[in-house]
Amino acid sequence: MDGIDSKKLLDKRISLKDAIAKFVFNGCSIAFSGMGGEQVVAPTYEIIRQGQKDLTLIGDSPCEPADFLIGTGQIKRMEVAWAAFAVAGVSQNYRNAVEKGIPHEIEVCEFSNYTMGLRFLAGSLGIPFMATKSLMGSSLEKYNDWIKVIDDPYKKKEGKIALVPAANPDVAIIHANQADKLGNTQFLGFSSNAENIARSAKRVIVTCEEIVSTNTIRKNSALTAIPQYVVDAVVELPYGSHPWNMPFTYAYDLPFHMEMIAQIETVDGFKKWIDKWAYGCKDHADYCEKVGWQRLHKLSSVEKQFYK
Amino acid sequence: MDGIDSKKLLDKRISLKDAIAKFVFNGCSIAFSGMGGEQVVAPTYEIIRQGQKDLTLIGDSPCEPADFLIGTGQIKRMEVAWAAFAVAGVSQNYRNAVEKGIPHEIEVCEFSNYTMGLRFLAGSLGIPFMATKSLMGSSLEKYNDWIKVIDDPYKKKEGKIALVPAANPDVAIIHANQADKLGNTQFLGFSSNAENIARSAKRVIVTCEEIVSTNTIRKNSALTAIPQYVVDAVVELPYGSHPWNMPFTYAYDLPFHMEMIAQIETVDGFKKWIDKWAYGCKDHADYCEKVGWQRLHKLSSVEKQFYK
Amino acid sequence: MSTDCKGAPSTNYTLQELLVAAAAREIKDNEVVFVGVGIPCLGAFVAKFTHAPNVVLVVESGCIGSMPYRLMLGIGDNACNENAIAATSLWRAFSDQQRGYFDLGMLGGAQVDKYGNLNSTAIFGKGDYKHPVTRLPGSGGANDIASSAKRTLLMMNQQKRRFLDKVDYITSPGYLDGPGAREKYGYTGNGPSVIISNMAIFRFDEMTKEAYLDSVHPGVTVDDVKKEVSWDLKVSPNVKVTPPPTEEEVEIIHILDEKKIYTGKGLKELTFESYIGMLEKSYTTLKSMFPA
Amino acid sequence: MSTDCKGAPSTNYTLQELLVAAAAREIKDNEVVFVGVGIPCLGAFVAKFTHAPNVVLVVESGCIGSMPYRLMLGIGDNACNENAIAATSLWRAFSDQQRGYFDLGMLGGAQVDKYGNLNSTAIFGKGDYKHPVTRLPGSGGANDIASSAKRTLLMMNQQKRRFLDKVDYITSPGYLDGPGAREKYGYTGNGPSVIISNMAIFRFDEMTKEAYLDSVHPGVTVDDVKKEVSWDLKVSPNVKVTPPPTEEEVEIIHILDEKKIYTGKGLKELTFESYIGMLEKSYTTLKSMFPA
Repeated sequence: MDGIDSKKLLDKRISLKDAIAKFVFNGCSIAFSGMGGEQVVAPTYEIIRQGQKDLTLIGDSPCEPADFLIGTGQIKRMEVAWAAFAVAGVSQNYRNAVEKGIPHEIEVCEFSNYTMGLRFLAGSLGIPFMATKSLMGSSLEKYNDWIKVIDDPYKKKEGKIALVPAANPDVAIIHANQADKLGNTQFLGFSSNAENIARSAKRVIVTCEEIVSTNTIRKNSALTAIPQYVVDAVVELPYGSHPWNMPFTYAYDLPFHMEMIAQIETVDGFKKWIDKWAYGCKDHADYCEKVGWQRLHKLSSVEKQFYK
Repeated sequence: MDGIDSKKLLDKRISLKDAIAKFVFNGCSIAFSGMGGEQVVAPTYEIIRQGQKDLTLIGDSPCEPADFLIGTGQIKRMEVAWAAFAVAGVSQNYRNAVEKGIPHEIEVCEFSNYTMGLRFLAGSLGIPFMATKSLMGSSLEKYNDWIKVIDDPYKKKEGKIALVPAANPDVAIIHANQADKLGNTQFLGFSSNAENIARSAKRVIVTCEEIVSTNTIRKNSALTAIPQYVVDAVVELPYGSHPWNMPFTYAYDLPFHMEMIAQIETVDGFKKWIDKWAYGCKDHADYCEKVGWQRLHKLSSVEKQFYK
Repeated sequence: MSTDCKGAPSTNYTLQELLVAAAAREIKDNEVVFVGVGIPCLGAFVAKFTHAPNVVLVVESGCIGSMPYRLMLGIGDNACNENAIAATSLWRAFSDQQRGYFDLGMLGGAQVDKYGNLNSTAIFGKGDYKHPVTRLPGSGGANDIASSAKRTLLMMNQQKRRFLDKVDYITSPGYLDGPGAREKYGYTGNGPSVIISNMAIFRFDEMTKEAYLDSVHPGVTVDDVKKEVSWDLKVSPNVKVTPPPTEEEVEIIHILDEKKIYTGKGLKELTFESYIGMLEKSYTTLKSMFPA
Repeated sequence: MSTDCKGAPSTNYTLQELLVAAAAREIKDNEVVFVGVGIPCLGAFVAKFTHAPNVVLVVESGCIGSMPYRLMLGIGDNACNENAIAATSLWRAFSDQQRGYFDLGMLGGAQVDKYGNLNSTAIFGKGDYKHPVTRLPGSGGANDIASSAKRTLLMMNQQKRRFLDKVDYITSPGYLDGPGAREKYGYTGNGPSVIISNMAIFRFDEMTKEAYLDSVHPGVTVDDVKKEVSWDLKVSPNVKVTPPPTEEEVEIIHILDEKKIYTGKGLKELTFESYIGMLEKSYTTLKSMFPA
């Protein structure tokens, strides 16, 4: 990292390409926000274009970031709770890697969604662990040394509690509805674990549907999930979650997703998909062009009817 | 507690008198929300009227709830970080109790604002403790057995971390801007520790400036700090924080507070104050009448200019 | 143990619709229910439109009290935000569950055992955890729901290789190895209360914590079920036939899942145009059904 | 170590105004500052209106980036919400501090020692912790700020009985018993950087961690200060005179604290009418000073 503290910049706007080049490096640990919706898709394509290797993916339930970066061979290790595409289907690349070592074996360290959330919460608090009543007695505890079951020091009689360690990824990428150039970041709906994923990371890239004025932020201060002092870079990235949904902004493109899943079921099909949508697009605008602006616009307009 | 689960009621509206009578009992532990502003004042007067005894006060920085209930002899034990009246002055009743045993000695178990916040957070998570980097090496740790300093189980080399135990008060009283009859509770500004104080408690009384429709709640779902399933009773209590401020609703009545502090500096003066404002008012409406509705209205109208 | 179904039984329903209705009937009014996607989620909405109007639905992404004008297509779908009472965080929703506020959670898996332990992580086959024959998605929130929801509803495909004496991997704890095991860990929740399969409904014996056959779906026999269970299945002395969905329930299912995304093969047949049409229609229809 | 003060020095200022300006100069632009109430808080706002327009002020009640059109009368005053960048919770604000995001915290106390440890809990006198001669309010957030803000500013009354070799009770850790002590506990913050008293400014020696005299306020001698310190005070070889506030700083202080609530005896003289008048006037004046 260079000498300037990027968290103190008064204008953090930067291109997606530059943000990924600056903060995502070979061998880094990386976390992505999103829970189904609000998925960090466009930055995943950019990481594929740039080809950073040996990544440790730390996440709750990553979809494209897990499946794609496993498929391209960029992931070495995953600390996650789940990897698939929800209603659209399973993660064939995850299956290939674990079942057959294709394209190569990956280390898997498993938690649950909540306890990954607690790992990010602990990271965001600057403390080494968090206690939980989950995990105990299950096979997650059995197969994962990072889950420690201890005697509750405050209980007079026997009492057990599980501990999970803080997560502190080298870099987090957060996709949000809006942010200002200082990095103050707002979600218009749920935020899944985003506010803690950001704070747990050393470096934070916020991508957002729209860059807004700081005055807009101040007018809705209850919506600010991530304050400026957490953030290193801000990228305006409309439709950055496509084909996933973005609350209050555009609907889920389920038909697109179904087409994608059908195609990436085979190793060859996945290669073709990545050739077309990652390498075949010079940037996210090019991706949008290829999806079709009219289609994207339709997803926005159908979404807006729900808030009439 | 009776057999009906009050958290499941579809209409939790009740008078302040009935709420205090139902949920605050002799010997109970009790927590109040507020941090300077949003102070739980009117319910404190009602507890004085009803006279519940041997209370354990669990809080961060309680003002009237600590000072008054110590002065009336209703508090047996306090687990707090601070007790005073901020810019308005010190807590003479707290001083009297600790320095001279007037009206009687109280047990004091001290934490800091953050670590009380963490105790409520742990309580709200249903876990027995929370780790922190505060407290270690200070006299708080030295004089408080509930603060445990342990070896960090995740650190290979030497590493210390402090633990604080969860707080789980028998009852919490939360004063908020608005709530619906189901108990969905919203703050229009900061919420200090309210969302966790509520969740940490067995029973929760929400008092609010205004009861609103559930539709109003749904329209601003980001503002909901406490969902209905946490709450047992809802009391509409306009000016419930007076003389303290309520964000977006009324300004701090600092002159009233200065007059109060001057009077309650002596044991006799405190008795007179309580005679007039607690015993001398049959309820909170009576208190408002005595303060003067015109004065209260002025505090509201001057506040509103700030949001023009 | 399930809610009585009032209203005329449907004479024209599918198995999927029966499953939705069966899930719906596990929900009591005013309960707080942690919903996932698919059939059980559909069941929760059917409950909300029939006998449980005050049910509070919570999803993992952090929305509480959602009341969407469309089918929820995921736990992070925009639908989750719609008319929600609170839009908050994943960690907070799960924390509220761990604190004990959630009455019912809904789970599925690839394997279940007689104690209601679920596996959604890996089918070992001739391999092991690190080299399984089939790698599944993993816990997601399932372990947490199984640990902390007051009770859980399990939805399963009825196959001998899925109803096992012992699952390969316990993703989501049921009663673990039997009576007293959950208590040892001090879980917030009490464990599974029902398994709904495509052939039958199972409940758990209070003493032995073992799943027993409580009802068979219309047209299925007790022996049919026993053939698809690996352990020596206990059968209720008064085993019932699962009541079919009512006409009202079927009608609501048709409205909610117009394109049969969860209750048929609709997902595979979806075009962009038919999908947008579905969203547009759903808004109009559902808005008129929910009270303002 | 403090910011240079540009602009013409005032020739007509009070001691309180000098203290406000001294506090203001400890703040650099773009820093995140955890503010309390009183003189240091006023200092933070003076900094914002002069050399540090991009400073982010955070208060304990949970407001980040407040930009109020009035004097902040407490850490939970409505003023804190005004124009805030984020309205959140106490525990979150402090967590962000513990995570290492806050550059400066501001503290006061009844006793300080040479290692910058502060006591705001109890003066033992002939008694002890449980039976002190004077019970003080307690830590509030002070222990947390002292542990975790990157550096802290301490504001004290200069009296021999308050500047001690050892405080009765360490509410807020400074350098504890000297070099290496903070490191042992792995605090997030680096400890106190300055003590501003009504007579002088002290800084801390990087090697010994002991407070030394860095500057005396105009009209005060080094000996005057030494008389009001209990330990053998080290004095900087080039001890300075604290620069007076500039005319601009004094003017801003007059606007912000028009009724001299923090910088005079205004608190005791306040009437309801004069107080409301103060709020009304402040709104108009400050709104015009802050850029929209």
